[in-house]
Formats: sequence, C-alpha cells, structure tokens
Amino acid sequence: MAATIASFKVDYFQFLDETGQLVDGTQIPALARDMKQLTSLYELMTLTRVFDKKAVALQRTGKLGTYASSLGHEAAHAAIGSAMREEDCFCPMYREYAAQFYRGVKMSEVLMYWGGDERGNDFSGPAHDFPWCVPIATQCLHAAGAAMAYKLNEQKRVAVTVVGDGGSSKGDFLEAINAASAWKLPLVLVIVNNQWAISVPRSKQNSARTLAQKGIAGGLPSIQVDGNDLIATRWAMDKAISAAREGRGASVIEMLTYRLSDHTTADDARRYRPEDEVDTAWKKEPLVRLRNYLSDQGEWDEVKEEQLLKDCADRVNAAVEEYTDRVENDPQPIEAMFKYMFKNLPHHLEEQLEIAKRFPAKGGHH
Amino acid sequence: MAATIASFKVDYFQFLDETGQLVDGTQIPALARDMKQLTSLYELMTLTRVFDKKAVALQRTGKLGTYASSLGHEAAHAAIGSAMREEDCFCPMYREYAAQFYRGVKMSEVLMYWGGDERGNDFSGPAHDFPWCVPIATQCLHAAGAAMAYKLNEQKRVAVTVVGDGGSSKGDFLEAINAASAWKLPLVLVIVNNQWAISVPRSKQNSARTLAQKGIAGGLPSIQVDGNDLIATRWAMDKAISAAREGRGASVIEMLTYRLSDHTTADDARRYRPEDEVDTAWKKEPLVRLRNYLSDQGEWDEVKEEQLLKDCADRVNAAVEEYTDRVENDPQPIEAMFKYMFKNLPHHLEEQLEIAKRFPAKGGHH
Amino acid sequence: MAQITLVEAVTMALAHEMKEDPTVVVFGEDVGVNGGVFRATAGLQKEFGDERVIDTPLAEVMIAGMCVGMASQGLKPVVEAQFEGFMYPMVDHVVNHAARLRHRTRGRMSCPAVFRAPWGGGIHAPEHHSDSNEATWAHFPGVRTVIPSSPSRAYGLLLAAIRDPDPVVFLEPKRIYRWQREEVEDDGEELPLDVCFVLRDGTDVTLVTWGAMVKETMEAAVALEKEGVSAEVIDVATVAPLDMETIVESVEKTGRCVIVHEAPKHCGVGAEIAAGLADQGVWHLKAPVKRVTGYDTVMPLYRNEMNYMPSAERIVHAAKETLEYA
Amino acid sequence: MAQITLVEAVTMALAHEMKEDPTVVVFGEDVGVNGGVFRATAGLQKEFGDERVIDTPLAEVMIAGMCVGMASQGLKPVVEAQFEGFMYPMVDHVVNHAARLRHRTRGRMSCPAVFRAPWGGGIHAPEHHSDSNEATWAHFPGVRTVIPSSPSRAYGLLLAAIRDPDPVVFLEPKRIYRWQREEVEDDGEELPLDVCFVLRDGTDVTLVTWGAMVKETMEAAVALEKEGVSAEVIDVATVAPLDMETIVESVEKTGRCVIVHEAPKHCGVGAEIAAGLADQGVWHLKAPVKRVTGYDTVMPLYRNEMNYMPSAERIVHAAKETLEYA
Ligand SMILES: Cc1ncc(C[n+]2csc(CCOP(=O)(O)OP(=O)(O)O)c2C)c(N)n1
Ligand SMILES: Cc1ncc(C[n+]2csc(CCOP(=O)(O)OP(=O)(O)O)c2C)c(N)n1
Ligand SMILES: [Mg+2]
Ligand SMILES: [Mg+2]
Repeated sequence: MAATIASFKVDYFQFLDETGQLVDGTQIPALARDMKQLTSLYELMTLTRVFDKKAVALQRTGKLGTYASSLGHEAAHAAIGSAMREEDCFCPMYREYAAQFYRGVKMSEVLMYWGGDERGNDFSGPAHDFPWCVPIATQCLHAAGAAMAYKLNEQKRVAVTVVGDGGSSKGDFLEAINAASAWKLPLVLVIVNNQWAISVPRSKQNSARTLAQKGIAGGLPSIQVDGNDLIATRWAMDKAISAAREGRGASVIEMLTYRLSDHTTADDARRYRPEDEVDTAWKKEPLVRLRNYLSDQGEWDEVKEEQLLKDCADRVNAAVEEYTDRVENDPQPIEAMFKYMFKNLPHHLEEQLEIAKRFPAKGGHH
Repeated sequence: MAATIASFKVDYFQFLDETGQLVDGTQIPALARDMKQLTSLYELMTLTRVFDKKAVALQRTGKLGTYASSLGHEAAHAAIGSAMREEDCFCPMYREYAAQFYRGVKMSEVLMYWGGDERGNDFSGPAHDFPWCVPIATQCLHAAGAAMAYKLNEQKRVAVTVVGDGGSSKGDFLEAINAASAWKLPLVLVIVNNQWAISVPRSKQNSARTLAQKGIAGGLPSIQVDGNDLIATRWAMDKAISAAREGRGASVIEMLTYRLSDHTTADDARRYRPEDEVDTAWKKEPLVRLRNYLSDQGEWDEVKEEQLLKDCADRVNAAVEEYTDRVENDPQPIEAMFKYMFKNLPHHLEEQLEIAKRFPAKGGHH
Repeated sequence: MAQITLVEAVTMALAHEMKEDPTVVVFGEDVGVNGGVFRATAGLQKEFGDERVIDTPLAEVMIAGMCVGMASQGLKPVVEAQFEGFMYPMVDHVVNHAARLRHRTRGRMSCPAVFRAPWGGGIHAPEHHSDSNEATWAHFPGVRTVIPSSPSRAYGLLLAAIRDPDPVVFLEPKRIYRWQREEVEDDGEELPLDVCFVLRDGTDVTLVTWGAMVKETMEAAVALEKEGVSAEVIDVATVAPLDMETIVESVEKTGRCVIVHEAPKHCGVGAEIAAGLADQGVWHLKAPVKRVTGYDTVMPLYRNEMNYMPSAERIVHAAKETLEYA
Repeated sequence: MAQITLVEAVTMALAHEMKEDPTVVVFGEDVGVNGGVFRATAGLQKEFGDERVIDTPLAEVMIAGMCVGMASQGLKPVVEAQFEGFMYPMVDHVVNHAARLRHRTRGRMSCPAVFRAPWGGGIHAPEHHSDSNEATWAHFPGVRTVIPSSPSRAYGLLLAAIRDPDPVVFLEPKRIYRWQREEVEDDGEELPLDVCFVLRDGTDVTLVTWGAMVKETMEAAVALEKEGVSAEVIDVATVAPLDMETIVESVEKTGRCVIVHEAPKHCGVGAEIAAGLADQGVWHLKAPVKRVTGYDTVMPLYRNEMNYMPSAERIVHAAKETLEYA
C-alpha cells in the first residue's frame, strides 16, 4: 500500500503592491478601508524610521553604543505590535521598535538600552513583556513558556514572538514550534525574513522554498506574506492572534522583507552585500507604498507628510534629550551592578559591593 | 494576491501486511522476490531477538547492567544496517543491534558496553562508525557532520542515523534536518517511531499527523513506512541511501513500529502502558509476518526454524561466554580510566593515576 | 511521623508546596504517570492533575526555555532534568536568561524557578548518568546551587528553593536517594539556603563535603575517631553562594582541612573552598589543604566506577597526611 | 617581518595551518566573505574557498555537533563561535562528545577540533558579548582551554591547538585584539600548550593572570616597581590543564601571590590556582593569597562596564596588602 496520508501547503499573501495599488483578484481585508487605522499606523512607521535615523546618527557621534536598525521592517513590526492586546506578551528580538512603541515603550528607553544602561529594559511597555533578547531565537521558547502559563491559567492571552531568517535555523525556534504543537499553545511565531543574517544570505540558512514551512513540522498553519505590505502583515497577525486567543493554537507567519541597513552600526554590509540588491529592495520598502495608497484615497498629502515629519523630529529630539539627560545627570550607581542579581543581596555580594565602591572606574565609562 | 507557493505531502508505504501477504494494488519492490536476501535478513532478525532475550536475562541475574531491548524493532534495524555500505557511517542511538550486527559489531561487544566496559565501544564494526549515543538525538548532528566531511572530501559515502519518536522533538534532530537542507548532505535520517519515549506516548511529543513531516521544514523528501515490514523499511532505506550517494541530498524516513519491551531493564512499562496496547502490537510484530511470507514462498519451514533457533542460541551463548570471560578474566586496568582522555597523558593525570592505583576500589565494582 | 528516604522527602516537599502554592508546577520528562525515573514525582500527577505535573516532549532546551517564560508570567516551575548529564542543553537558558532576567530588567521581571536533577555517580548506570557538575552551575552569577545530603535537608532545602524568588539549581545525590531513612515531619518548615551544616563536631581536622560524599566522609570521621583523631564534618549544602564563614571558623579551630567531592578536581567547588582558606584562613592552617575528589577524567562505565569514586579510605589517608604536620 | 596585532596573528596561524594541512576547515557564522565579525578569518575564504571556510546557518548546537562528526571522519574543524556568550549551546556537544569521544571508544575515534571564540569584556558591546567563561570549560575533563595574551602567543598557541590531536577551546581576548603590535614571523613555530609563560621576573610578589588582564597586570607591575616592589608576572595561557609547577616555583621565591582574572570570582580558575597554593605552596606563603577578579554579577552594560573590570589600581592595592605581611 502506498497512500498519501498528509498534505500541506504554504500560501503567499500580498494585498498592497509595490506601487501602492490594491492587488485585484483577491478578497481585500477590511483594514484596507479603515483609513483611521492605516493612517495612524503609517504615522507609527514614519516615527520609527525617523527615530531609527537619529539613533544611527547618535551612534556615529559616540552618543550611543552599537544599535540595530529597523530600517525596512516597519510594516512587519507595526503590524505585530498593533495586532496585540495590552495583556498579550511580546517576546522581541532586538529591532522591533515599531511594535514596542505601539505597546508603550518609550523611544528614550530604547536609547537607554543601546546606550549601555539596563534601565532601558525596565521600560514603560507592559510589565510582562520581555526585554530585548540577544541570544538568537531563545525568545521563541520564552514566548512558548508564557503561552503555556496563560493556557494553564485559562487566561485569554496570547504570546507573540519574532525571529529572523537566521534565527529560524536554531533549535530554540524549532523546539518552540514542536511545543506549540504538543500543547496547542496560544502563540504566534513570526519569522521576519529580511534576507540576511549579518553576512549570511537567506539561501544559506537552508534550501527550502520557504521558512514558513518549518511550521509544518508541528502541523501548524503556516503562511508567507509580503512583509512590506502593512495590510498583509496586519491581516495575517489578526488571523493568527484570534486563532490563538480562541484556543485554536499557534501559527507561523513568514514576513518577507529586507534589511535596508547594515546589520547593526558595528557592521559594514558593503563587505558582503551587492549595492544593487539594496537598490532593488528600496523599490519595495513599506512606507512609500502605504503613503501612495493613502494619497490615492485622499487621506494623505504633502502638507500632512511635512507636518508629520516635523512632529516626529520633535518627538525624537525630545526623546534624545530625555535619554542624554538621564544617563548623564542621573547615571546608575555602582550598587546597580549588584542589587538586582537576587531579590535579596547575599552576603558575598555585599562584600564585593564594598570593593566595587572603593575602586570605581577612572573617568566613567570611556 | 493569494497564491499557493509550495505544497508537500507525506506518503505511507507498506508492502507486507501483518499476516505476511503482499499488499496488492502496489508495485512491489524487487526485494520481495530476493529470497536469499530476505532469508538472511530474517535470520539476522531472529538472531537479534534471541540475543535480546538473553541480554535481558543476564541483566535480571546481575550479570549485565541496564540494557535497552530492541524487541519489536528488528525490521527497522535490519533494513538500516543491510542497506548501508561498509564505508558509510552509522550513528546509532542505543538499541539498533541488528543494524550493528550486520555491520560487524559482535554480540559480545554489545554485552561489554551494557556490562559496564568501555571496550564494547571499540567494536569490530567499521572503525568510523559511532559508538552508542546516550544523549538523545545528538547523534543526528554527528551524522550530519560526517556527511559534511564526505561531501567536502568528495567521497561517495553516506551517513545514516536513527532517532526515536521522543528524540524527534529535540533541537539536535531538527537542526540536522536544516543542515542537511542547507548543504544537501549525503545523509539519511531515520525516525524509529516505537510510539513511546519511556513513559511519554507519541501523542505527547506533538500533535502533528506524522513525525516524518518534520523533514518538510528543510524541504527534504519525507515518508512514513510500516516499520515492521522489512520489505518496506529496506526499500525506503535503499531509496534514501542511493539518493544521498548520488548527490541528491538527505531524506527523512519515519518507521512506524512498537516497543514491545520495557524502555530498558531499569523501566517497568506496566506503570504507564496498557497491557492490551502491547497485545495488539504483538499482532503486528515483524518476524512472524516475514516468516509466514517466506513459508508461503516455500523458502521456510518448521525444520529450518528450529535449526535457526538452535544456531542462534549457540552463537548467543558463545557470545555470553566471550563477554564474561573478558570482563572477569581480563578486566580493564585502572590505567584505562586515564589513558584515553588525551592522546598523550598530561602531567596532572599521571599524578592522579598514581593516586588511583594506590586506592583501588575494595572488592571490584560491587 | 514517617521514616522516609531522601527521594521520598523530595516528593513530600513537592507535594507540600503544590498544596500551599497553586502556582507551583512540575515540568519535565516522565514526571507524570511514571512519577520520574527515580519516582521523585510519584503520585503527584494523580494528586494535582496533568496541568500541574506536566510531561514534556523530549527537549531540554525547550524545557529550560519554556521554564523561563512560565516563571516570568506568574508560575513557579519546578523543572526535572532526568539526569544531571542531560542538563547541558539547559545551560544557555539557565545562565543567559533565568539567572539574569531580574538583573536585566532592573527587577521588573524575575525567574522563580527550580531546576532539579538526580546527580552524581555510584548507581552503576550508563554514561552521562553519573556526573557531578555542580561547579558548572556554581560559577554562574544569578543562580543558586543547592545539594541536600539527607532526607530532612532534602525536604527543608527543596521547600526553601521553591519558595526562593530567584532560580535555584537543586542537585539530588541519587546514590543516597534510598540510603538512609529519617523521620521528617511534613510541617512545611524550610531550612536556610546559603549556609553550611555542621554534621559532626571535631577538633583535629575539618572535613568539608556535600551530597552523597557525606556518607564516605562520615565513615571516615568514625574511622579517624577510632584512631583518636577528632574530625569535624561540614555539609556545605549550598555550593553557590558559599558560607565560607562557617568553614573558616572550623579551620580556625582545627587548623586542618580536607575537602571531599565526587566531581573532577580541576576547578571544582573544592578549589573555591581551598582558595577561601588560602585567603581568609591562611594563618590558621597547620597543614596543606587537601582535596579528595574524583579524577579529572570521565566517570568510567560501571566496572571501574568505584575506582573513580573517592572512598572513606582515601579521606582517612588525606586527613592523616594533614596530621603529620604538628 | 610584519608588526601584527593579536587578531591578525590568529588569522596568520589559521592561514598557515590551512596551507600546511588540507584537512583543516574553518566553520562558523559569518566567517566567510565577512571574515568574522572581528575579521579573524578575513581573506581566508578568498584564499581557500568556501569548502574550507564555511559559513554556517545560525545554530550553535549544530555547529558543535557537526564539528564532532567532521572531526571524527578525518577533518580538523576550527569552529568559530561569534562571541563567548553564544558558546553555551555548544556545551553539550563539547563536554558530552568532543571531550569524550577518544575515551569512550578506547582510542578508536577522536575529536581533533578547535572551538575558537572572542572572549571577555571591555569593548562596550551589548549583553552576552563580554563574558569570561573559561572556568566553565576548564572544569570539564577531556578538553583543553587555552587563552593567548599577545600576538606571538596567539600565533604559536593557535598552531599548537590546531595540531593537537584532542579538542581545544581557544578563547581570544577581544579587548586586546588590536591593543599591541608585535613582530611575529609566519614560520609555523608553535608554542607549547599546558605551560605558563613568565612575562616578568620579580622577587616580592607573584601576579598570576591570563588573557586581556595581562595588560592591567603588567601596568600594575610597573606601578609597583616605581614603589620599589618587584613583581613577577605569569601568564597562565593554558588554564586547563594547569601548569601549577611554574606558579608554585615562583611563589616559593616571592612568598606572595595575587591572582587576577576578569571572570566572576566564585569557582573561577583563580580558585584552582589558590587551591594549588593552599596545598603545594602553603609553607612558602608569607601572606594570604589574594584574588582580584570580576564580581559575582552579570557583566553590566557598557556604562558600568569599567566599574566591573579589575583595574591596575585594584591589582596594586591587593599586591600591597600581601606586602603588609613581613
Ligand atoms: C545564539 C547567537 N549566536 C550568534 C549571535 C550573533 N548574531 C547577532 S544577530 C545575528 C544574525 C541574526 O540574523 P537574523 O536571525 O536573520 O535576524 P536579523 O538580525 O537579520 O533581523 C547573529 C549571528 C547571537 N546574537 N546569538
Ligand atoms: C538529552 C537526553 N534527555 C533525556 C534522556 C533520558 N532518556 C533516555 S531514553 C529516553 C526516551 C527516548 O525515547 P525515544 O527517542 O522515543 O527513543 P526510544 O527509547 O523509544 O527508542 C529518555 C528521555 C537522555 N538519554 N538524553
Ligand atoms: Mg535576517
Ligand atoms: Mg520511542
């Protein structure tokens, strides 16, 4: 007997094409007609981009440490953040600022973190949201664990996590898929595939047609969307989150986008990445197409754009002020190195704190 | 635009049904007509079962340490071993004796290993074959690495590894699939799904329809076969190995079988497993159906069976002799604890060796 | 009051805390119906249900990683690794996340989890079932490492570990899981973490140990007594952070110290104790500080296992060496 | 002869061995076109091709596990972990397999592999990019742990590590990757593993260290000299196995010892050295053995980083403490 006992597929979704036209021959999500939502998300995406540019500039002038840019990822990140509820848990990697801004994290807090001050992780977003996660893909299991907690506590909460194309090769992500399958967890696993893992192109992570199909290992609904199309990214998130919230389990969404920046400010992509690839990618970036769409709908124009850019610049500058003021005029004391290691400072750390106080670094951190 | 960009399926194969009849309506592999092969593999499976019974008995009488039985897995293991070439690399878990016997590992060596003597790992099988592997699923990455070495050295060699239904949840296995996909490795990943991971049933590992579909994550050809049907297991192995050898990359084969024994002699499956499930499983076990088939073909009869069982008993007894003689009359010296740690014994170990010699255990190992 | 073994004391402590605190969940391989391969969780799933005593898929990275997520969202997971040799895949999540979550977030989040594992050699098990890796855990900031050596300490210290607001690695000496029985009242009385327990008073030499080696060390102390040598025996119990004070005090009295552990010698916890003496106790030392430990080799398969394990004889010999110095 | 930095010496050693030995392959994330995030493998892929300088998918367990497989089948993989903080997922395969394969198979198989990683703090990088985890590796039997502290030692020790028939963890002090330039001849001359290097002769106190802390320790020695104190400086270089002999010899001469490392104090490699002195060197000690180390905390983000790192000032202070004893 030879019988096919299981079949699977990965569908791709795009609603707003590169020029900002709605793709026809498809049922367009209601969001496409919700001008208020779209406009405010466009504003969030623009703010994020203005912030991003500023952060890179701060690093270049020595006012910030290594910084991971989100340039080009705005439609993916804005959709992720805006589709979630306050009580849901976000487990980010390290560049999902738009999602975090939507959830209440302040720009100044992002700067604190990359500015070498742990207080940035004690942010104004939901207290149950995870801080930035450096060890690649580990956040996926934290999200699975959070989802498990919600399920055991019968809370209608969802955990959402993000992993990159590179991170999708790591066991942590793959085991999270398996865990989600085993326990039918209220979890959304988003692969933000920006084509590069530092210098390693997507094609070297594996030879499969999609990364989304990794979800099939656990039998999870797995789709791929145009990660630069806010309508598609948000539609996919809404679908996955409501499935999770209603007890239908986890899903995998692969968002196809492009890292328009260097990996971080410590990286120089020209060493390994053809310029023309980047030029082509710029033609697909998420903001322009959304702006064109909004303009065609009569919802946006030059004047509004100028005003928005000015507001964003002002808000970003205020955030930079807040950041520099805090780290310079209210730096963390040496105690801060010790007092959060345990809830109650153990004896041996008290002794070490005394030594640390006695031998502070000469001339601060430089 | 909503388009299906990738589709996948998992096929199931069975050629010899539980009664030993060829399944009709299917193209039957040539092996079904190769009576010489089938007979010798039946003999190997029988020998393995006789050996297994003896090993368990030895443990019960204190002559062997913890032992992992292969009862019920013989069709899977015999197919794996017999489909490989000497120069291929086998990375076992811990119960694939039939495969190892075929490759030249001696029964006495298996007993040495479970008898607490590392010399069992210095076995008579191919010198490049891996020893038994205790940390679950880690052998999958060793196999991927071996396959990588063969590929880089342009050798037409294949690495074959085995993982259980439980082990298929572990990142090591999942990352091996991804690596195989990334480099198109000459690798065969066999999941011997015996329905249980100690006390944890297959259904708790995840909720997917098959375990084979984990290979889809890497876009690998992935199939499921009746693991108690030697013709199906061997046919699947031949197919996968030749694909690997000819540069067409890796595959995943899920062999559905059943652990008819306790997990190991240290386990008592009655604590967690319904007896009737085991009774049902016995009706599907691999030896009887193959014997029936061979009998129907006029290739086997009572006399041959009796003769075979007698030969097996003799060989197993001889192996037990060899084992007990070696561990009792030629035990490893205390030096053995030290001399293989590094190629050349470092200074600090020389000193420790002196201490060890000076303070040997009282009354041997008990 | 029941006479129970060390492993039964573990079960009793788990059951007690699960009754007291509904956020406590047991999470691991075979912990459910099977009650763990050593029966440490026997009966708990029946009593508390499979939503609180949870069998996991076979994936230690997943177990540790999910534990961090669960602990951060209001649960108190008590993870069981089936054997200490299978904890290595957990290292990344324990040291990079569990041990750092509170610190990383300036106290906004925390990870009140316990990572239990049967630990140590001497049961004639296969490879990876007999290691002593406490030093691996002890070196990492942000996590406590606790090792009981008797039924009552197993009960009291495990209660304390579960109640502790920060992550604790709790290593259970499997060799003595069923060695002695002790009367242990299920009164919910915890024992203090971060302190040593003086098991025997003595004046001539201080024997410092933990875990199953307490057995051989006490035997050695008795043997020494027969020869007129009075040995003080200290069970360290919490190997990180270390209660150096109690040890130094003892050595101030005896002037001699022999440290005993099953783990390999090089960079074992014994080194930290000897180093503490080389600093704070140096003026009191009447003899070199000796370490009787496992060798810097892999624990052999069982036929040679007892040639690896430190014996009472070796401890006595080392103690006498220290007594050769006036 | 070229004046090169430590990281350039690493590259030179890799290139030299890849020329000499066709079985040597470089295996890791971003080691190819990008030449590694610190450029340690810069130019190697161009010279040796992408079948010998191999960019891997992002999966450290895979990297370490495949490395075991590759090494067992005739290759000599030199793995690069991008930062020491990302080595934890490798622990399982390194300690449970790489370090044991020869032992497990009674010499039938072996694992001649090198696990390289930029290691240590002081470069103002994000979390997990500044740890010092040498003690984690040093405790495990069957693997060597080697740490260079100058361009010439990086070249000579890495050659030795690659040629060694057993696994070596090779930790590169990233803070001094580009600190000094030295004339290093590309002559394929290796330096011995398992021995300390005496960097400076002295008679009053022995300063023992390794890695980037050699910088502060030498500064301290110079400062002490100005005050008439003659400090001997020892670079341990191989932290496992340890060349205790050289250290004890030195302390026999000086009677005082200060051990310096960046890693947390508790159960750090400094403890093993102090323990060795408490045993073999105790009669020569004129003062307590002091340790100047990182604190038992997580390495802070960069604004506090320098408050964590041991300074020359702290070393000088500790040395003077030991000199208060006649
Ligand atoms: C476990 C681990 N290994 C390596 C690194 C170093 N590293 C930081 S980001 C990165 C690439 C990540 O690529 P991807 O997952 O695609 O995410 P992206 O940065 O492209 O958004 C690497 C290798 C790390 N942070 N963690
Ligand atoms: C990493 C690791 N975790 C746990 C164990 C303990 N253990 C040994 S066998 C086993 C179950 C394995 O089940 P499966 O993978 O289905 O293989 P089977 O024994 O059924 O053939 C477990 C949990 C182990 N050996 N290694
Ligand atoms: Mg990427
Ligand atoms: Mg199984």
